[in-house]
Amino acid sequence: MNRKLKNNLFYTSVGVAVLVCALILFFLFGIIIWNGLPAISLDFLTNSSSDFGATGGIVYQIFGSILLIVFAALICLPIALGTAIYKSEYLKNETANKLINTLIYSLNGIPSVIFGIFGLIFFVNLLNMGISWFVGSIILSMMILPTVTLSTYQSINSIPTVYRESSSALGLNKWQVIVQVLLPQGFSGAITGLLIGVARAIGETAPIMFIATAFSGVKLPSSFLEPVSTLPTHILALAQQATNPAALQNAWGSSLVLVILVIIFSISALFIRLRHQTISKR
Amino acid sequence: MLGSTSKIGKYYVYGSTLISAFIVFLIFTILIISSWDAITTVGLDLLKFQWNPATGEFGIIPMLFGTLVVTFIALLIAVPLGIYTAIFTSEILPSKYRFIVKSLLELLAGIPSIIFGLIGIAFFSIWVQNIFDLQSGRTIFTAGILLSIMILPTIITLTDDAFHNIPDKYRETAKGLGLYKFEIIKEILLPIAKPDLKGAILLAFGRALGETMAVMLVIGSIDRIPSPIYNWLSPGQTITSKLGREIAETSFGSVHFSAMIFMGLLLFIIVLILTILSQNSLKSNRRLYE
Amino acid sequence: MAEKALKPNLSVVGKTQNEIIEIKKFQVWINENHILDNIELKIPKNEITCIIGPSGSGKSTLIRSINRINDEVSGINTQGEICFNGLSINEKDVDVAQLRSKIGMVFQKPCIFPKSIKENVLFGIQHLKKLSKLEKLQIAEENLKAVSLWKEVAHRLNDKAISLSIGQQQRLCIARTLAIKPEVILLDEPTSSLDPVSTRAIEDMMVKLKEEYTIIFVTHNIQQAKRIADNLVFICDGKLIEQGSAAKILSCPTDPQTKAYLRDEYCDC
Amino acid sequence: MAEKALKPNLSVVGKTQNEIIEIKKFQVWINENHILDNIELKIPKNEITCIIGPSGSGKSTLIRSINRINDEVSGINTQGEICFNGLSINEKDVDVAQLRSKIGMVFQKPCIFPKSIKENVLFGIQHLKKLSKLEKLQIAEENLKAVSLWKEVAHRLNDKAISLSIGQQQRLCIARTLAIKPEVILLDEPTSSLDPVSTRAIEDMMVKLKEEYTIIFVTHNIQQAKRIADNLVFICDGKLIEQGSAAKILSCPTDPQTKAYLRDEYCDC
Amino acid sequence: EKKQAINIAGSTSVLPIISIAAEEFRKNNPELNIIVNEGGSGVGVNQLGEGKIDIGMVSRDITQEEISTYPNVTFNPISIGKDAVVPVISSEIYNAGITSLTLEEIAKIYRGEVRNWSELGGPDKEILVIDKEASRGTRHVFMEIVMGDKEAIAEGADLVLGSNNEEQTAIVQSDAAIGMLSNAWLNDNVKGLNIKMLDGSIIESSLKNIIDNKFPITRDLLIVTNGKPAGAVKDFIEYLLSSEGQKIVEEAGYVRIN
Ligand SMILES: Nc1ncnc2c1ncn2[C@@H]1O[C@H](COP(=O)(O)OP(=O)(O)OP(=O)(O)O)[C@@H](O)[C@H]1O
Ligand SMILES: Nc1ncnc2c1ncn2[C@@H]1O[C@H](COP(=O)(O)OP(=O)(O)OP(=O)(O)O)[C@@H](O)[C@H]1O
Ligand SMILES: [Mg+2]
Ligand SMILES: [Mg+2]
Repeated sequence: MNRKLKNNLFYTSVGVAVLVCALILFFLFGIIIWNGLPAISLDFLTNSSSDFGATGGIVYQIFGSILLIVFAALICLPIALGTAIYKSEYLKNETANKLINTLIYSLNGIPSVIFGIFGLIFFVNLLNMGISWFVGSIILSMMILPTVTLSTYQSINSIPTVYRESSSALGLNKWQVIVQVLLPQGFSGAITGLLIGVARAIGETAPIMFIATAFSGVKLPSSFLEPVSTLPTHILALAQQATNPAALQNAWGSSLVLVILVIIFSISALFIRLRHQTISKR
Repeated sequence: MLGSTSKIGKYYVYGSTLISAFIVFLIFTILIISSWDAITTVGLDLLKFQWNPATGEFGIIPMLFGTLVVTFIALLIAVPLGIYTAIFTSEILPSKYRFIVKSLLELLAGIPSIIFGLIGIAFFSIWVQNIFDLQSGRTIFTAGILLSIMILPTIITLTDDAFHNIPDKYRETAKGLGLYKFEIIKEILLPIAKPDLKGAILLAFGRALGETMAVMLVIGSIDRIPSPIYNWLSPGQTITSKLGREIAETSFGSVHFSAMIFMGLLLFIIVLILTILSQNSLKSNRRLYE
Repeated sequence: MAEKALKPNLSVVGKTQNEIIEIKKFQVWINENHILDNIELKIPKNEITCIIGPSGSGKSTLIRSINRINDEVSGINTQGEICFNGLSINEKDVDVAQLRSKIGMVFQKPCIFPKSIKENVLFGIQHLKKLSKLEKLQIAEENLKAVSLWKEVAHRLNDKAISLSIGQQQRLCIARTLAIKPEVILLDEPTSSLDPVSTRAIEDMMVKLKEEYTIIFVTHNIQQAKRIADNLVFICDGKLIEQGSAAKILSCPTDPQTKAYLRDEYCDC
Repeated sequence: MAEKALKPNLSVVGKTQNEIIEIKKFQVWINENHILDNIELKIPKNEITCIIGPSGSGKSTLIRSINRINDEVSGINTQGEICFNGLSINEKDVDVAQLRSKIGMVFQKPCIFPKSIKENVLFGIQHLKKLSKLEKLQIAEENLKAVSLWKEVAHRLNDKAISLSIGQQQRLCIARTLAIKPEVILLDEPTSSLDPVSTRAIEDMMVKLKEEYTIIFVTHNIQQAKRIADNLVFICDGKLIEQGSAAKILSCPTDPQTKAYLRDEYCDC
Repeated sequence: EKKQAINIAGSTSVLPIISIAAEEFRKNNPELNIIVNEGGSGVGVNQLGEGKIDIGMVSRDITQEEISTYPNVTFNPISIGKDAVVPVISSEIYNAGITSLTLEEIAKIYRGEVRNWSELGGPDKEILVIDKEASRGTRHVFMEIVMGDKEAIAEGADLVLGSNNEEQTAIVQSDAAIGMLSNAWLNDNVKGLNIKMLDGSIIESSLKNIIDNKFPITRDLLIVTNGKPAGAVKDFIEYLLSSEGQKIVEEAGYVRIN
């Protein structure tokens, strides 16, 4: 009976935790939608911004944000997958494993503003690449690298040994085992990591505002070495400096659009994950 | 031909790992070079309590203190909340809803930190101000709460994955022995998932340490250790909020700039030390389940 | 029909006519597949009931239903009733954990926990009662001896159980279930990975145990059924084909399907 | 000593004296535990060699060494040599993937991939050669028939393989290994979860297959060994106790340990 | 073919003016591209020094250090407008009767010597003293005039904030706050204090007083070029200083020069 009571208590506390999370979720989204929705219109989504954000729309900001993040994901994914596979399948040495862990976690602990400064010193000043969206993508990919790597590693590493043994007994070489058996499974983890990473990176201002973005005056970039406008830097500028209430309203509208972008990413990832076959746990 | 794909694959994973490692070393090197000025000219005076660039005082202790306290509060709230919620999504919720609920919660991670900051100012700081009857709700505590919400999705989703990766046979077998769900979770799932949980918490810790915009807007930005020291309902400063507020205005190459970078380096080192300390539980390279 | 076959047999054996488990019109679907079709079955107390049948016929599904382990399989749908000591187990308010501690189960694939050998044996029981250190050791020894694993592991009780061979793991799983002292023990091919000596030891133990427990034993080894079964249940393709006293069915099965299935084994001996 | 016992026997059987696998002074330690001790063994081509022995004696460890699956077990240490077609397999420059495609293996615990039934059968072979769609279907059918699973799954080849019962899974695993057409097939208790009918079908197939393949078969079922083995190897506690013609060992084992082990089974039949 | 472009970056407080002006200017010069970015005064000076931009926006003085870092660059600051920094208080305090203070009284509050509004004849409420980031141009002028040193430390500060919007929000949220704001951000909830001069006269923080240079706390909004501007850059700066450009300055809430 005592055990049963404990069990019920446990269920209750789980319920409370879920309730709190749900409340937080709905509260935050409620506020963003409540404040942002009035600003949204077709014009807002298809026009360029003018009058310090008070009129016009945010089409180039949306484009810039997507461009930055898509390239960041493209740059990050292969490196993260490779590192995760190495860590899970090739690395035997305990010391080396610790070293890699340390590297990955400490990369994760670098504040985003430091990434910005690093980008400024290294890419813009040392390599003289100028203010360019591509540098921004590189910096963002560095930022999300640890999350994606660890999440991929976790799901590859949790595949039971029998699967590796069974497939190598069928004559698959190590790389085929990785591609055929481990990667499909690790894929789901990579998506999770990428999603958290991308969701984080798309809203970042500090790392890109010195090296990759412009507030106004840019449209679609025609090369890798031009700045773009992005949603978070736009929001930041408006929220900090706009006196016009219309501009502040548009800042909320931009936030809503940013969140919707993340939602779209999540939903597509959801479909990828649902379609994806994972090793059953039966 | 078979051999060659294996070889290319091997080069690829070695290469990726080298790139990852190189990135960290590169950043580390740049941080050290950029903060060298401060280390040599200010030296031990960095460990003082006064920060005033005009008079050449660069004491970082208040910022360090704020960073640690804010992160502590954030973890204190987010870790239990996140783990309990992850238990719900992976162990209690029917699996067909799991992805949906999980994806919903992951959306929390998609709220940009500047928005968190604005909401923090408009609501959380007002609540704190009213509940505790303070002069101002921009406090260390408020920043901690805000930060806990920001790291919540990381903890939830990684913990959920860790639980989900545990084969069902453990649950079935434990059930077959007449255990209640909470016993199964406590005795089987948590121990098995522990290395991954530590990893998730460490990741969240890193994110909490490095979060800039939201914290900057709600913490009050006073370079001061609260008095008494446990009065976390007073404004303070974290390293990141300091960086966020000041770095763009400093002139590169100055001692001021260098001292700022030194604080970034310090965060890096804190995470480094913590990772090394928790290494013993992170060596999950050994696979648990046969 | 099935009941008729069972009852006379029971009275012949001279046991009380006490059915501990009664399965009534039980049906199972998984994702539209009809896995079990209209099962009617009574399990007498303190006897060994063997369930035999071809691979994939639904044996595991049936016994997994008896302690409601199947509950959480996705896409599962059941109909009918299973009674334990006269009470339906499918009611909402049944405490499943308690039910399962009374109806212990050994699974087809051995699954040991990432803990030491000793902790694995004690895993279930120590949640049911408080145990002193001495009692723990006693229980571990007693049950490991019962599955004849004691000699092999006595010197390394605190080693990780994962390092045992598969057969050793399987015996460990049996010991773990015995330790919780359930009323009914469900065993799903518990000796599939065991050598004859250990198999025999387990069989002997089962025969001893039926004084106190009721045993339901899934096996594909008809030799084994012959050695230990009091009652036999033959399942084929989700249907209960024949049930009754083991002696009777093995010597003269009435159903042609049973005959065909048993013949193949018998011509061998 | 072991060699002496083997050679005369081989000539008696009248086969060419062609040993496809030769194990010389082979030892295995895992984390300081001495698992296999000084194994000397020759496996003749185109015959079935059964390995028997109590649970935990090291049978799996031995056959897992033959195709180097054990390589990546942590803490393992080996000594001695295993030769396949006269070449040592433990050399650094051996292409293990190729080796394993020549020495196929079926594991003790069935492990199927999260793919369809058909994809599971083709999983190995399609990496070794390019197959047309028709060939794929042919190979799947042929090998599923060989393990007598075709009838049960023919209508749902594209279903997830995970939904099969354990016995079905085990047969699927055998089919998958047959599909790669190795020279040697290692089977680790492949029929442990099978009913007698499917077991018999597999055994028949093994006997047929030995025309083309060399088969090493670990079993704890002495009946089974009796039915199919040409040669028998008895392992106990990591040591090779006796080896030789199956007929000879089963009828008059020389070693007292073997006698004791076999007796228990024999008194039953 | 690449379009001609002017790159501008730097202080966020000058950003709105330049951004809108660039937009207007391009209407008459569509072939010219003007890329404007934020980043802060430091970024403005550095990127100008590195030659990455043509115009830097700066809301503080250029330091000696910066000048010596870039010996090849002649920093040429140009004022494009004026900004009055007004001490502001919560409307509750204003309505309770405190409508003007002397500079010395304000200094005492910031030095932490006066901690309660009652000491100044107001309600019995502790003062929430809101300071600004040390590097902000707004603070430099404010401290210069009020405390006599542009980098003076405000011992009494309870909060340090950055942008005008942040400061404005904080003052609205409190009922006992004092802070400093550009006059563009004043409204009913955020009242500008009138300054009581030493001779007893009271100077309102009205636009007229600021234009007439009567209000004591003002600063220049600066842009910086490397040497004398030329070409398109020169045209743009001329536009900024023209009456059209000055109208934009006014619309952004600042004060036109001359
Ligand atoms: N990874 C390991 N670490 C430590 N000991 C191990 C490990 N793997 C196997 N052993 C031990 O080696 C011995 C032989 O194991 P193996 O699996 O080869 O036995 P087996 O003959 O196949 O038994 P079974 O018939 O039960 O499968 C056992 O005593 C086992 O406990
Ligand atoms: N989750 C599932 N989804 C779909 N079909 C399933 C599922 N589980 C079992 N089945 C099917 O139900 C049938 C009965 O399965 P069950 O595991 O009960 O067989 P079994 O008699 O225990 O066989 P074995 O002796 O091989 O273990 C099989 O045909 C199997 O394919
Ligand atoms: Mg079964
Ligand atoms: Mg084995």
